[in-house]
Parts: sequence; structure tokens; C-alpha cells
Amino acid sequence: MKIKLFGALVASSLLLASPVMAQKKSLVIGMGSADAGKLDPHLASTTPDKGLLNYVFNGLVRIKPGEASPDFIEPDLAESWTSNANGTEWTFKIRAGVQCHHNYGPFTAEDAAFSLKRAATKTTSSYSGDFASVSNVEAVDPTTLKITLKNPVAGFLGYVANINGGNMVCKKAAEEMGENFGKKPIGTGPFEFAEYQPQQYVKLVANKKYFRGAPQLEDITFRYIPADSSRDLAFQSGELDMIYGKQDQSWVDRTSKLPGVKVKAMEPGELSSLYLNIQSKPLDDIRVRQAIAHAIDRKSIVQFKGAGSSREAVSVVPSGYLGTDEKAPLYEFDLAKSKKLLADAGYPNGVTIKTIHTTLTGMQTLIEAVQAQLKKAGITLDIELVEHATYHSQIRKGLSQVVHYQAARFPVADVYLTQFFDSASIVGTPTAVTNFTNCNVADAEIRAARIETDPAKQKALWKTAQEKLVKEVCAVPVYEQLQLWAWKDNLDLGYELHGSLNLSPAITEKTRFTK
Amino acid sequence: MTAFLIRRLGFALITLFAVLTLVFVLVRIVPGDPAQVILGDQASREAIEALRERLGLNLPLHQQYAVFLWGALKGDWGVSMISGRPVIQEVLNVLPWTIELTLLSLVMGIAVGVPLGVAAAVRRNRFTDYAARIGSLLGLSFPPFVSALLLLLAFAIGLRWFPVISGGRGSFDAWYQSITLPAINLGIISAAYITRVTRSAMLEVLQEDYVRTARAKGVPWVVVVWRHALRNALIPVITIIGLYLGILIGNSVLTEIVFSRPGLGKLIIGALNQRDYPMLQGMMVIYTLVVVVVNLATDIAYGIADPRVKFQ
Amino acid sequence: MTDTLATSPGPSPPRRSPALYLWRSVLSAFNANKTSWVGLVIFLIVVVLAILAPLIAPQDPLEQNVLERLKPPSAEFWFGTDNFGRDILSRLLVGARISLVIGIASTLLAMIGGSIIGMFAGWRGGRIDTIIMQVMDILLAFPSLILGLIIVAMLGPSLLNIIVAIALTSIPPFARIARAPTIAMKEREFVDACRALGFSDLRILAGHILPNILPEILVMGSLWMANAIRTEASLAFIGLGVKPPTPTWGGMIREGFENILDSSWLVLAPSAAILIVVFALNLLGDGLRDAIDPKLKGEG
Amino acid sequence: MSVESVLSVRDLTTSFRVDGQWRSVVQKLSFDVGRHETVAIVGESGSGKSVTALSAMRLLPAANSRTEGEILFEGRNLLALPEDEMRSLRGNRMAMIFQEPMTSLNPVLTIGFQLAETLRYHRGLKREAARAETLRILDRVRIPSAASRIDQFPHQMSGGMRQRVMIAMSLACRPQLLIADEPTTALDVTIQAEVLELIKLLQEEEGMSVVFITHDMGVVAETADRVIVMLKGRKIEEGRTEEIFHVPAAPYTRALLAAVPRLGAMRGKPLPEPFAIVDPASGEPEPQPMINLSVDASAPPLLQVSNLVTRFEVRAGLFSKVIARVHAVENVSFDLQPGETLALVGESGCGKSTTGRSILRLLEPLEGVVRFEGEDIRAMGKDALRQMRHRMQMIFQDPFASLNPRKTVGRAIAEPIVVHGLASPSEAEHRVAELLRRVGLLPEMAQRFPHEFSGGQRQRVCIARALALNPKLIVADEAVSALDVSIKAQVVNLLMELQAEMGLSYLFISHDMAVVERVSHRIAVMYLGEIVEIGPRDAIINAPAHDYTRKLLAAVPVPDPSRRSARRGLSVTELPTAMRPADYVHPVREWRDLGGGHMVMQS
Repeated sequence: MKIKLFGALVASSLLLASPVMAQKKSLVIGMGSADAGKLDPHLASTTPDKGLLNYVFNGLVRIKPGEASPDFIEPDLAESWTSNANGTEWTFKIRAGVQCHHNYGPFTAEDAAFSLKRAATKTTSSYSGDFASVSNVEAVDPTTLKITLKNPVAGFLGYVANINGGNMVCKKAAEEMGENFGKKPIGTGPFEFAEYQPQQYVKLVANKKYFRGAPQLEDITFRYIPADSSRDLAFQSGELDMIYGKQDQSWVDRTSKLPGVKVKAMEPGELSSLYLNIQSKPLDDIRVRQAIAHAIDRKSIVQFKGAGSSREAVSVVPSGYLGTDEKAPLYEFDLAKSKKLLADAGYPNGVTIKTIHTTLTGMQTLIEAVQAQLKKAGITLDIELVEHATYHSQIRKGLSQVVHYQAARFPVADVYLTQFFDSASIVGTPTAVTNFTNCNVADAEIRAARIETDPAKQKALWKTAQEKLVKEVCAVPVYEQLQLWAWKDNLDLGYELHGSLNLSPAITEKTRFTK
Repeated sequence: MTAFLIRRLGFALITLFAVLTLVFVLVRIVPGDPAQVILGDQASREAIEALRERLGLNLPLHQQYAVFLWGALKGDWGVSMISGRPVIQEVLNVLPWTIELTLLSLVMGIAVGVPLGVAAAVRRNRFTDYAARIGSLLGLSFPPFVSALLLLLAFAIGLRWFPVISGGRGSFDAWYQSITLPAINLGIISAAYITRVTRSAMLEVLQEDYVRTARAKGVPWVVVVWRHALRNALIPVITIIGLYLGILIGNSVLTEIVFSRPGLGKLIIGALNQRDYPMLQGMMVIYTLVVVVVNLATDIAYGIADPRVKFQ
Repeated sequence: MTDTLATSPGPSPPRRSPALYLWRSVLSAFNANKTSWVGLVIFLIVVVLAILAPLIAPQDPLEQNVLERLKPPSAEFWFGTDNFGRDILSRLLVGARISLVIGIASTLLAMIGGSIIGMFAGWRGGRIDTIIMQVMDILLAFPSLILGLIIVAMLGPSLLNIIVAIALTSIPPFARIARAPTIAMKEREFVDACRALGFSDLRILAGHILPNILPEILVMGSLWMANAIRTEASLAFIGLGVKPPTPTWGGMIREGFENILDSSWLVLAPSAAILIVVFALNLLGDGLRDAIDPKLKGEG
Repeated sequence: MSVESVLSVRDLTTSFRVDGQWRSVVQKLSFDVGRHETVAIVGESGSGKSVTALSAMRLLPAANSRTEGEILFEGRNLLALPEDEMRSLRGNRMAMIFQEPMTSLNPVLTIGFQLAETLRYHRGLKREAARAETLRILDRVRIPSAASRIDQFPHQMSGGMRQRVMIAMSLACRPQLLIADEPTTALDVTIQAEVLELIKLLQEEEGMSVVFITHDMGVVAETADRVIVMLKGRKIEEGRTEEIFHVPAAPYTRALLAAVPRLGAMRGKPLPEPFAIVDPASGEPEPQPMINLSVDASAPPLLQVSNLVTRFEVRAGLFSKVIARVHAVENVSFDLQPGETLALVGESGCGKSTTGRSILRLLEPLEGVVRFEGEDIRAMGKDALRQMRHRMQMIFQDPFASLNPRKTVGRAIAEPIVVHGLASPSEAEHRVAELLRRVGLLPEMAQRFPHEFSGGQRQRVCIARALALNPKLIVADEAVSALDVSIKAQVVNLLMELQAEMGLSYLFISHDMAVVERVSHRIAVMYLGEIVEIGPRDAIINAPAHDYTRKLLAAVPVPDPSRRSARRGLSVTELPTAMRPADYVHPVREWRDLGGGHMVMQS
């Protein structure tokens, strides 16, 4: 009996290991989270959910797959678009004959209008703030959509691209399902939602009627595997074709050595910054904030994080964005100065500041490194570790004196500046986004730049805003983390991957296995 | 027997009731107003009041309690604050996974632990005994997540006998492929416990007069050990299995994480981390139910094994 | 045949204190099962290392050195360095203190609480006993790790809270182990004799019953201390450990686990440390238990 | 010896390894057992008699015991047989009965299974045949309604029935030799008599040889053809039973026999008298001090018990309803004079111990009045009761169990003195020395722990502790029952000396009629919770009026082979219990006064 069972084990394991199989048609992606969150594109806020939904939804426009810069904007559901001279009126020509998933009918300007309105509504969207300037959305006819803005918006096309609120949902489905839309998201993308297994995976199948042509892959299984090691092992054993990497140079080094594997550190870089609540003691004293800024050694942080996957922060806005001051006057690393500032501020024996922090590994290692650096200047950073979702809710309640936040946004300086530094975005207020600092020093410049139509003047305003914020030490930018992914080299993405604004590589209709 | 069962069930109900009350109180003694916790420090007064009203927190405490109990009775455990799905559905989704894993590992533990424990006791202070004791101690000393990873490295990566991701369903093949390693990982722990208990129970029983009687009757040693002694030694073993099933379920949390397996453990960790109160309440009820059922099963097994127990 | 002087136990020291007697019986228990010695010696070595940790640690356990991060074991860093370039050996030594403090403190708490509950229940008997022990059984059967998780999550992960959580989860086994012999003792005639002599209940419990069940409780203590150290590691693994940068073994395993495929020494060193201590404690307790178990006496 | 011997033991030496040292427990023992013969091996604890039996059966643990010499059974040396062949002999050609019927049967297997097992292994019977044969054997050992009992578990049977099952099991294959190791020691006298009778009868029917191991000279006199006396692992004397009893050669044998209480030896003596003690080394009698144990009948009684009732409730069912009560003590009344000994006798479960404990309020009685020196004990509060306990003390059966193993005896004795504030710790030390000396121990022994004392010494320590508070009344609950005969006599004598010296009153609870006859002024016989007869000792022993008293006395084995009692017939008694239904109303009893304080219940 025992022998028989053992035999069966061996036999089946041989079967498993055998490299038979015809052309592979199923893609399995391993994501680093415990379970799916809200699978509604207008509510989803986490990297895993956004990445997944990217395969299901389109925007009016899109950034060319593989790229992460608005320079590469190209038509998506809209075939073409025009705007008036000062950019307050936009007219989109909607592609005809696009079908919604699961037979929810054709996608028309009506759907697009509905979708944008939905994204602009606070109760149905996390991104309503992005559409604050939109005064009217109107489906002129089934193929014509007209958007009226209260004022010109820098990089407006980015808001109707296939990311966040720009994702186009199908009206009939969204109305029909209401709150339950997240249980069965209906879009127009190359893959449609098929199945959700709690704590296990979401399965997508090819949308044969995809307007760019039926996808080469038959299905995508998006697996949730929170333990990095388990994910790596499953990738190594061939159960996963593509994985979200551990955000760590050592992972890059090890994974690139595996045979038949591609590793990519892709754009955009997520800027890791410490946001200091300038109303809390002792951070209300600018000298304390300056002391913190002087105590951070960005060079050694990059060394720590690995040069291949990270780079030094350049400003309070990530590098490469439209309007980023690539040479912002950040405080240089100077422990002596730091200590002196502390002493001047009346803290010769150092200070203790508190942060509520996520247990997300990559971020936790960084804050521990920061903790050690601050310690040398006599600043004690008290870290209270909480789970990632708790962290997100806690910091939005203004409970954390220092917030370590790591983020990438649509690559226009305005987005970052507005969300993190405009006083309207201060957490706890009705219009709250992610201003954890209570700073308002750059309000004037940020708001002026937003409606400035002259690109040069606009850039100058942004530059001034960044300078002010740096000087005031509302935030201490630390470094930028690139997105690490690995996949089997028999997987042909169908495009050259440089980056992805969703932080997950796009899977398109052209993506296929070469063997 | 019927009276016994009714009494045990009555006790189970009382226990459940007590746990529900405890949960109710716990949620209310956690610092801060739930509405405040949910909405945050800087939420406006009206927002908090509105939420309090919606959550029924403005009612007098006894009314809240009644509402809570009534809901619990009806099986309405509320909706998860995080996923927005009904708690009961979330729990039932993963419950079979945890039960299947725990039971299988228990079976493995018994299959390995009982014979090993008997062998060790019979050959006390000889090689078998030392090997069984040291082996079982090692089994108890290993942090379960480390042993889980070692198993993965050896059998999933090295030998490629099993998949890394344990989530197979549908066919028997997929099922055993996915459950074997996690069950072994947990089984090591239960086998270690059971070996130890069996050994010491057997050592005790082998000293008993009736074992000597059996030998004096000329019953073969094998029969003396396996029928006369083991039947008696099983009684404490059953108790221990019942009591330590809790430890198994606890350890299954870690096993689930490493083997990427759905289960109660992952659910409760999420609920804890995110202060998902409705979910926590539901989970506590489920755990209590499991414990009560296990206790009942233990009692019945005990009664079957020991004719002296009269189910009173 | 004068019974009165018949059995003289030979020359004996003029005055022997009970403490000496206890010590001698402990010694003989150790000798009866040599593996206990091994366990004790290993455990004591770890305790001494932990006490001396600040003196003997080769590096500052909190000192980060980015240039030296994730170095495999070498002459300079015997056990390698971690993700932050901290010396693992030093962290291991200092971490031993936390692990041991958690283990010892929580076990002591559980031992005291459990013994009081168990003895009280056993002594009072009847319904009170039934109710208390049913509650204990439920608690015992309740997944202790989950219980610990809930308590720590509710109270917040501080050293004290972790100790309290682990202690609470280990009270039931001590209550059980204290109750059974209390009942057995209660039936023994010397307790009746004490009552006939007019002793109060407290005096009988504390003065007569406790010393008799203490060895068993202590042995159990060593076994549960092992469990407590493991539970700390499990809590830390889930992320509810002592705050960073304080090194704890569980926390080190958690950190190491993230890097296990690149730098296995990160996880191996603390795992081995836990394994060794837990194994030593189990060896110690197991051996002693065998030796003091009166039912197994006379056999070796 | 005889060519006909079934068992020949030659130079048997059995040793155990203790702390790595080999210690021989049986030394160079040789004896024979002839066909159809009953040989008794007698000796006190530690004499090696049981080890001899286990050596012959080869049932000693191999790991730490060693058996040398020769044991010839049916011509084969058992010590040289392979284990397999030995196993086929055990339970088949040679069988054994053990002392404890309560623990010698497997609690989780039915008696039918345990019996049939023997038949299946040795006689190769199939299931059905084995069952039929089992039934037949159960009938043969006179188990009533065997057919319904065959599927019972041991715990459902009484001690006597279990011992019958053990006997049935050992006789199932009609062995040549039966070794009975104290088979009746744990049984009550009436049951003992029946079981002895049964063994005797079966021996005759089967024609087997019996080795009877016992400490009870009465049992020896009743059963044995030949006697072997053992002491400390050696044979002291061997001979025909009559010879041993009437002309014992060895001084030790003489001492042993002198210490054996003989029922009826006190006929005509109104007051208790100490045992005559013979020195085991020389065999000469030791002089015993004359003590006067007269009682002042006119003094006010020290203890008055009237209508004492103690019951235990038996609960069951859904709501733990009381379904029955054990009427452990029912309507018990008696007086006790200062300096008097009242013996409470009866078989297990008759309520004699419960009576003692109820009087001391170690158990709470339900009804009745207990007056001690005129004060109502049941009305006392906690503190008054504690004070009262200075003056009434208790001595228990098991001197080991009644001493805390982790306290020196000095502390054990001093503790009550200190706790009750009778003396300062340093004064207490003097008092301890004095008490130890008084009970015949050395003051230096105060530093020792209980396990360093022998059983008799421990009981002396217990007496010293009871005396520490200067009591007036001592309740002695089977105080000498667990002691070896010679020690028993000494402790009884000590109790009497103390009584004469300190004017103590004893409530002497015992099942041993012969000892009771020695120590008591008066006797109360208890049966099912009630006193059925009470009166002066001489009257009760020599002119019993109640049927039960007569039966009890008749069952006591007489240590005199010439008075071997006539066949009593094979009755089967099961001791009834005092468990009654919840609605049971106790009947009103009538008493008859036989004069001189001799009262008997009319049933």
C-alpha cells in the first residue's frame, strides 16, 4: 500500500516535471498581496488591484504599452481628440464597434460620459478630486464626447488615460450592479473578468472581441501570494510566469542569475519621502525639521537599496515628471549641522518623533535605515508597525507625526504637488488627499501653475513651489524606487518595456509565449 | 447518553453566548469610539454622530447588546469593513480549507505518533526511545514557518514533487498535490505531540497490574502491548489530541501563509490588522464553534474508549 | 524486633534543611535522566551569553552599515550581516535577552496564575471546579496563537503586552496540571490530618499541597517556556513582534525570511538559536518529568 | 525432596538494580511443592515472598532484575526456557492470582473477552467455543447469572466478583500449579472466607498444587499443608502447618506467632490488655508493663453522639437531579467515657470511617447531635471548631499518606503547636523531642523526612503529631491495619500505654476483629450505615446477638490449624451498598436491651 502510494507520487511528479505541452496560452502572474481588494477601477487604490484592472479596462487615450511618460499618449477608446486654444473644451471621437465584456453591448460616448461622471463622484470613486475642474461631460452623439473644464488643467489627457479615474466602465453594467461592480468589473480591455477565488486568485479570460484583435493568450491567472519567498519559489518552480519582485537589490541580483528569466527595473520611480507634520511638536520648529533633513544620507540609502533598482531623490516631486526641478536645493547630509540645529532649537539631548508605519517589507527596511541615520543625529524615531491597510487609514487620520510615503503619480508635477502639498489636500478635511504635513507655503504657486497656459511660466511656478517646500522642510525626499518585475523569457510581452504607470507591466493582445 | 449530549450542547450554547458577550465587550473597551476609530481623529463632529447613529452606537448599551445578539442568532454577522462582503460568506469560503488541512495533519500525526510512541515506550531508554524522543522534540522545537520553507525547498523546488502554491481543487490529483506538503508541515507538530503523549501514557499503562495479568495469562507480548495496554493508553491520548487541536489550528496560520493557501488564519490576521470588527466577531464565533465541537467530539471519543465514563 | 530503631538510615549530617533535601532530590532527578543535564547546560550557557551580551557582542547590534549589508558569514562577521549591515551574531546575543525575558516572564506569570486557578478549583471542587475547568478547557482548546494575536493586536505590540498575551494563553495548561494533583492530594490522608489539626485552608494549600505539586509545575514550566519562545517568534513572524530596531529572534527570522533565498544565513542563525534553546528546554523538562513522575519510579 | 514435586525451586536468588547497584531480594531460596499440595509462603513486607512468585512466573522486568538458580516445573528449568515456551506455560500449565482484583483486570475490556483470551491462546478455541467455555468457567467459580455478566466490564463488578473472575481466568486451562499472591488481602472478611473456600474446593476438583503467598497467619492456618517462613529474602523455617504453629523452631517464627491476635483470646477479661511481645532474635518473651485501663463509668461522657446522619447525594440526568442517596451514616448514637476505647467495626462501606469523620466534622453531617465535653460540635463556628480540634485528633490508616512527604517529621509535629499558638517555635522544638521520645522514637529523628522511616515508625510519628495538641479523644481510623503483624502489636501496645498515661479516649475504627478484641472496652458493629449491635467487648465477641455480628465473627480466620473451620458451604455474598432511592424513608428501628449496655437492633 505504502509502496503503491509512493509510486503514484513519483509518477505524478514526473508528469509534472515533464516539459511537454504545446504552445502555452495561459499566463500566471504572482502578486505580492494577501487577497484582492476592491476590483472597481474607480475605487482601487493598491498596486495589485490597479495592475490587474489595467488588463480589463481602457481609457479614452492610453500611454503606449511599455512607456510611463505622457509623451507617449496615443488613442485608445477615442480615435482622435481636439481642444480649444486655452484647453478648457475637449472633444473626443469615440471608436465605433467596441464591445463591452460579457455581452453588455457596444461602448459609446454615453458610456464614456457615464464613466467620467462616476469617476468624479465622491461616493463611487477615490479619484473624484482629479476631476474637480471638470464642469461638464456630455455625449453629443454615440461617437462624440465633449468635456468642458472650469479652467485649463495641466496634462489633462492624463486624467482620461487608462489609469485610475480614466478607466472607462460600461454604463449598463455599472448601473445594474451598483455597489457590486467590484465583484464583476465590466470593461472593454483585452481580458475580461472570469472568476475570483478568495485569498487565491482572480482569473481573466481573453476578450475575443477586443477591438485591437483577439489576444494571443487565452487567460491570465492573477495569484495572490503575500510571502515574497513563496512567490519566488513558485516562480522558480515554474508555477508562475511573471512575478512582482521584492523591492530589493539582492532580489534583483539573485533572480537575474536564474536561467531563462528576465528581470526589469522599470519606470516610474516611486518617490520615498518623509512628510513632517509641521503643526506637531517638536516638528513645528523648522530647525528640528532642518535637522532631520540634514541627518538623512541619501547616497548611502541608495547604496543600501541597490543602485540598479533605486536612485537618489532630486526634489519633493519625483524625477522625470513634467515640471520636476531636477536640481532642487535639497539639504545636504551634515550631521554636525543637524546636531547644532537641534541644540539651537532647544533639544541638545535630541528629540523623539513618532511614525506609524506599514509592515510592507521594502518600506520597512527603508524606515529602519532612516531610523538608524536619524539616531546618529540624536533624533529618535519611534516606529509603530501596523499592517499596510491600517497604515493607510491611520495616516489619513493624521495620527502619524512623520509619514513615510512612497508613491508615483501621473507624471506631471501638478498632481504630486496638489496631492501632497496643497492645503486643500490636508488629511482630515473634506477635500483631503494626502497632504500629511499641514503645509500651505506653496499654495499660491501650485494653484497658479495649474491654470497657467504658458509652459515656461508654468514650469517656473512649479520650480518656485518646490524650492519653497524644500526650504520649509515640509517633506524630506529620500530616494526613488523603481518597479521590479521578473518573467520567463519565453514570454513575449509584445512591446519594449520601459515602464508602466500602473506599476505593473501591461499585458496586451500581443503578449504571447514563444514556446 | 442523550442527557449527556443535551447537557454538552447546553454548555456549548452557554460558551457561545459567553464568547459573544466577550466580543461585544472587547470591541467596546478598545480605546476610542468605534465611530471615531473608523472615521479618524480629525473627522467632523457631524460625521461621527452620523456614523454612530448608523452603527447603532447611540442606543443604550443593553439595547445595542440585544441588537448584536439578535443579529448573531440570525446568522447576520454583518459585512466586512474592508472587502464589503458579508462576514459569513468570507468565513465559509475558507473554512473548508482550514478544516481539511487540520484534520489531515491530525490523521498524519496519529498514524505516525501512536506507533512511534508505543515503540518508544516498549523500548524505553533504548535507541528507538531516544530516536523517537529527540525526533519529537525537534518537531516541537522547529518554528513552523521555517520547516514549511524547508519542505518547499526540498520537495517543491528540489524534487519537484509538489507545487509551491497550495490551492489545488477539483481533481484528487490536484487536491493531494496541494495539501500534502502543508499537511506534512502541520503533521510534524501533531505527530511530535502525539508521540510524546502516547509514550508517557504507555509507560504508565505498562506498569499497571492488568498488563502483568495479561502476561501471566500467557498472552503474546505483541497483543499485550497493542490490545491490552494501548487501549488504555489511548484515553489520555484522546484528551490531549482534543486539547491540542487548538495549537494545530494556530500553527495552521503560519502554514497557510508560507504555502499560499487560503484559510481562516489569513482571514483573521487581516481582520486584526485592519481592525475589521464585524469580521473579528464572526471569526471569534467560528473559532468558538470549532472548539466546542472539538470538545464534544473528544468527550464522545473518550466515552467510547473508556467504558467507565458514563456520560454524566 | 524493636521497630523503633530498626531502620537507621546510617550516618547523616547533623542538620539537614528542607532546601538541601529539595536540592538533593533535584540532583537525583537530573541523574536519573542524563539528557536533562544536557538540556540544562545548554540553557544555562544561553542565559549566561544573554546576560553578558553587551560585553561580548562583537559589534553594536543596532549599528547599521550599508556597505557591509548581507555579508555571508566571515571571520569578521561570524554569522554574517543582515539587510542593514548589522552584525547577526551581536543581534543574536542581544536578542537572546528579549526572547528569554519573554519566555521566562510569561511562563512565570502563567505558572503563578495557572497554579492559583488550578489549585483553587481542585480544592473547592463541585460546581465551581466544573465551571472553572470548563472555561480553562475552552481556553486551552482555543488556538493559542490566535488568542495571542488578538490580545497583542488589541493592546498593541509592546514587550509587556506580548508577555501578557503569551502568559494568558498558557494559563490553562498550568491550571490543569495544578488541579489534578490538588484533587489527588485532597484525598490523601495528610490533608485530612491537617484539617483535623485545625489548619486553615490557605495554610494547607500553600504550606502542604503547593510544595508537593511544585516540581511538576516547574517541569511543565520549562516545557512551556519553550513554547513561549516559539510563540514570540510566530507573533513576530506575523508582524506583531517587539518594535524595531530592538533585536528579537522572532523579528530576525521575519527579516531573514524575506531574504531567505538570497541570504539564507539571515534566517538560519536565529532559527538555530530558537531551535537550540527550545530543544534544550524540552530536553530538560522532558527528562525531569520522566524522573519525577512517581508512576514511572522504580523502573530506571 | 519428593519425587512427586510439581515445582522445585533450587538456590533461587533474585536481585534488582537500584541506582546502578544490584541488591538481592531473594537469597538462595529452595523449596518444593508436591502434587496436590498447598504450600504457604508467609512473611512480613520485604521478606521477598511476592518476588519469589514473580520469579517463578518470570514476570519480573528483564531490564533491571536478575534471577539465578533453578526453578524446575514439570521437569524443565523455567529460568532457561525461551520466552515463547515460557509464555505457552503461563496461564496454561501454571497460573497466578494477584492481590488487587481492582487493578488486575483490564478496565477497557469485558471480562468475557479477558477470559476467553486465555482459552484462545492456549487451547486454540474459536470465538464461539471460547465463549461457551467461558460461561462454563464463570459458573464454576460461582458467579451468579454468569450469562449476563460475561459482557460486563470490571468496574461494573464488586471486588469479590473480580477476584472470582481472576480465579476463573487462572483456572481456565486447568493448570498444574496455581500461585496465589495475597489473593484475599484486599477483600472483606466474609468475602475472604468465601474466596478461600472456593480456591480450596477448586483445588480438590482439579487436583492442582497451590502456592499461597500471604502475611496472614490465620489464612495460613486455614489453607496450607506446609508452611515456609521467610524473612528478608531468606527461608527461616519450613515445615508442616501443625508443626509450625504448635512447635515453631525459629525465634522469628515464635515472635511472629506471638504477635498474631487470636480471636477469643481475651475471653473473660473485662479490660483491654497489651500483646505479649517476643523478641525475634532470641525467641524469648519481652516483659510488658502492666497497665490499668479501667474506666470510670460514673464520669460524664466525653463524647455523646446521638442520631447522627450523613448522606451523600448521587446526581444524574439533564439537571443533575438527585436520583439516589448513599446513607453512609444513619441514626448512629453512642457515648464514649473518658479513658474508654469504643471500637467501631464492620466491613467496607458500612459507614464506620464516615462516622469518625462526621464526628470531627471533616465531613458535614446532615442531622444529629455530637457533644464533646457537653458542647455541641455541629453548632460551632469555624474558629470554635478549630479550637475544639485541639482536643480531638485523628490517626489514619496509611501513615505514609498522612504525612507530608516534603516536611521533616519535626516540622510536621511542631506545626500544629505553632499554628495554634501553644508554644513559640523554640519551645515547640523541645516539645517535639519530648513527643518523639514518648512514642518510642529518638528526638534526633525530627530532622528526617517521612520516607526515611519504616511504616511502624511513621505511624508513631502520626501518633506524636496527634498528641501534640494534648487531645482528649483520638479517632483511630484503621490505624494499625496497614502494618505488619509484629509492628501492629507494638503500635497497639503504645496506644494502650498512652491511654493509661494520659487518660485518652479512643474511637477505634477497624475491620480487624482480633485486634479490636485486644484494644476495646466496648464494640459497636456497623452494617449499611447503622449500628446493629453495641455493647461490652466480651459480650459482643462471645455472645453476639445480631446475625450479622455472628457472620462477621465466624468469617475471621483462626490462626490455629487444629481449629480449621468446617466447610461453610459455597455461598456467594455481595456486599450490599447503602445506596437508596431519593425518596427512601428510613424505617424506625426497634432495639432490644440484653443488659450490661448490650443492645441489639431488631431486624
